[in-house]
Amino acid sequence: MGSPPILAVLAVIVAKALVVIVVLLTAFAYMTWLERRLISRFQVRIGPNRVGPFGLMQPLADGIKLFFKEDFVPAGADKVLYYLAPGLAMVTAFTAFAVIPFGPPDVQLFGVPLFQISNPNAGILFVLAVTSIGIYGIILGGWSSNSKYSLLGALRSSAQLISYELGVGLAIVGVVLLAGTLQLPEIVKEQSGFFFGFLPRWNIFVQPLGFLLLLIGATAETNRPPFDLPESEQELVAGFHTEYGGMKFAAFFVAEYVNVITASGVATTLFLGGWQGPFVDQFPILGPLWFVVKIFAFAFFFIWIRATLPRIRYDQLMDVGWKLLVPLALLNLAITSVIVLIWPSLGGGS
Amino acid sequence: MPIENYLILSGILFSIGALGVLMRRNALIIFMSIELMLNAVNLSFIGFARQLGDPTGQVIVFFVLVVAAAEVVVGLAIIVNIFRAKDTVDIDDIDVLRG
Amino acid sequence: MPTLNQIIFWFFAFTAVASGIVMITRQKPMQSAIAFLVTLLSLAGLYLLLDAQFVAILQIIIYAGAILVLILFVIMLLHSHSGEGSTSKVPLQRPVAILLSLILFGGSIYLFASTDFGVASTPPSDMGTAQNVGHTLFDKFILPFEVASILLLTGLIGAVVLAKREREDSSNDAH
Amino acid sequence: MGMNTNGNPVLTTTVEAFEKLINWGRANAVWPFQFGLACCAIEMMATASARFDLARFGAEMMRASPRQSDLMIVAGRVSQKMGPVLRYLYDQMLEPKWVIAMGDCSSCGGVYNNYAVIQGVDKIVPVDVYVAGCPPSPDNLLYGFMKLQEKIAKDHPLRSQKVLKELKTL
Repeated sequence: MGSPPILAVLAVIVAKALVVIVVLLTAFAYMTWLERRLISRFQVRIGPNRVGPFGLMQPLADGIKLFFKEDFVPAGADKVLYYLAPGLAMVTAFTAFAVIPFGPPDVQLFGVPLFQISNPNAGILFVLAVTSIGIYGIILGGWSSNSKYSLLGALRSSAQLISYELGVGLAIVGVVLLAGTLQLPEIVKEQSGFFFGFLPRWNIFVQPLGFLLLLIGATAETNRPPFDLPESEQELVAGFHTEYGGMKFAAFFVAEYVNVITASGVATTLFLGGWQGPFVDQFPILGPLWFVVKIFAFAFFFIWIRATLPRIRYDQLMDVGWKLLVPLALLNLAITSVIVLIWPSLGGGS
Repeated sequence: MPIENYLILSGILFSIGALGVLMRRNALIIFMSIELMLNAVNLSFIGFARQLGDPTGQVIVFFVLVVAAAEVVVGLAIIVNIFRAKDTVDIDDIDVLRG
Repeated sequence: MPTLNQIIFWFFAFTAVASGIVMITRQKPMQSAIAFLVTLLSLAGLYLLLDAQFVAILQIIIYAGAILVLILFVIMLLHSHSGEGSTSKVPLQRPVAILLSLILFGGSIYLFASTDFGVASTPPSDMGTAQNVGHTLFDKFILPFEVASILLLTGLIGAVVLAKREREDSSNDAH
Repeated sequence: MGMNTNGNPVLTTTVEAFEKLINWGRANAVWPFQFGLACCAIEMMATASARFDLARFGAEMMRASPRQSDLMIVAGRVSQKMGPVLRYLYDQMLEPKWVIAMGDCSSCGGVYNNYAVIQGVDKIVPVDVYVAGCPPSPDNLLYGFMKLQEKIAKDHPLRSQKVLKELKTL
């Protein structure tokens, strides 16, 4: 078997990326639908049900409406940055998904694993890097709009994201210590098998504290309630996207929901065994299915949290970030390192 | 690519950073110019690491990043303090050694 | 026919220099910061070309994700007051500055041109990966590493002290 | 925006199909702007909550920013001081935008027939649907909202006013 033609490899990679983008866009559309339906249910309402069966065409109607809205730039805005910001937010949201494996790496075409777009050596660090670029979308959007509400929203969100990135990073390091690698497929493989013959060997059972911290941190990083202070409508109109309407607002919307999906994907990969599930060894095609099921569980959880918890105050937000999340993550890290040191078989470190 | 290209690029970037420090009067832009100079040096370190096949150069860059982070935190705190006292970040207006 | 590596190098080199020049010439610090972001990203791309992927990712996380965001935070905090005064107190500042940096540039070019760097060695296959950098860091540089952490601690305490003293004597601008 | 189809039947049908699609999208994704001014606002909130559920029509996305909303429900009497604010916020909304005057006060001044209250919000902004009642019950508002949807569905977003006039004269 010779080396496959480079064009075929390239074609496979491009096709993979395109499929993932289309799937993510669809997932975004139906996540808005799911959120509206579920929140309606939580509030003993019915939710959108007039367009299509169960209101399934609702995202399409929203999209058409937003697409045909007036194109608008506020007076005194920095035009280049005003247009750049939503694009930046959206592109980084999609890019972060590139390293997340959604199926077994053995499924290959021309030697390219089909169920992951790219597998860089830095793995999980890539996700952190890309999300840290994603902050700029928010900051630029808030600053370039030339509005005080937008600016306040951008200030809040930049402070919030910096604070919580620390906690999330430290929570992730615990898993990395256990797996002994930064690459996500290896981390997933590390979680195969069972404890005591019945409990899946997922990191959530080894690192429950780390999982909890990641969950809180991810909620804050994606600006979801109860941490949605950058866009709290009671104080800041709509936060950093106050001056955005039409498609540019839709781009921010897409970025927010794709970020939620990516955060769910990262949490799934690190703590819930990624694509692993029953019968994946026999039928590798089931891998993506299990992955989607787990992501759906996270999405449901995020929406549930939104319907349940009230928004916290800004000083409380900072307190949770710096006085609770970071110390607990450090504690988790210390305990994990000691355990890996005295019981190397648990950790995969070389 | 021969290493000379990277070194010359690093030289250009360092000169731009130096020019920014000498020419601008806005403390924040001067700050960023200093960061640019640090980055130019980082680039030459990485270039040398590649040339010698030795990761030591990359480790040095890691330390430079740490120093830059510490410098930024303290420097920005000082700038904010100066701004609160003097209501300006133009370094030409900050020429007396008292608040 | 340039190779792919050369095309990428020239692309990133050009963006880095162009955005660097934009950075030091803009009037608004915000625009400077965005230009600096572009410089940082293109430098990260160059690091990738030089087999330093771990450092490239670190560059983005630390420089673009933390340091520059802090700078932007301060720029937004100072907002409209963060410009320059119209007149310079130092006479002939601009020409002298340009002259000095040209001298610096010429000197460094002379230095690079007159040195023989020899042939590039073929780097090991795992050059620049997290494992490789990590082993070097913790095998050879463990003491500097500890010193660096103390430096960070000092910086942390210094920033807290600088910010806290302010809060005692004027309570009006705590945010 | 305007498109001249020059009487070409194929073009006219295509444009009509597109217009139908756009109107369908707009009618089913009307995001209201929070503009509760007085007692009617309570009824407006009731319309959005469990028993009546405005969300069924895809209209529960109450946006706080005028840039992102399509429909201004003026719920309550508009005082002379509120008038300029209302007009300002209306101007900030992006086209296409609609207004529902909810209740007697915002429709014609209602019981407040005095110098302090604007006698009908249609004096400052164009109103699409008037909902009578003091205050109107949520099902009244829902009916008004459905009327607005019908009105949106009859719109011709792709054709200029001139072409429409010609069509009418034919």
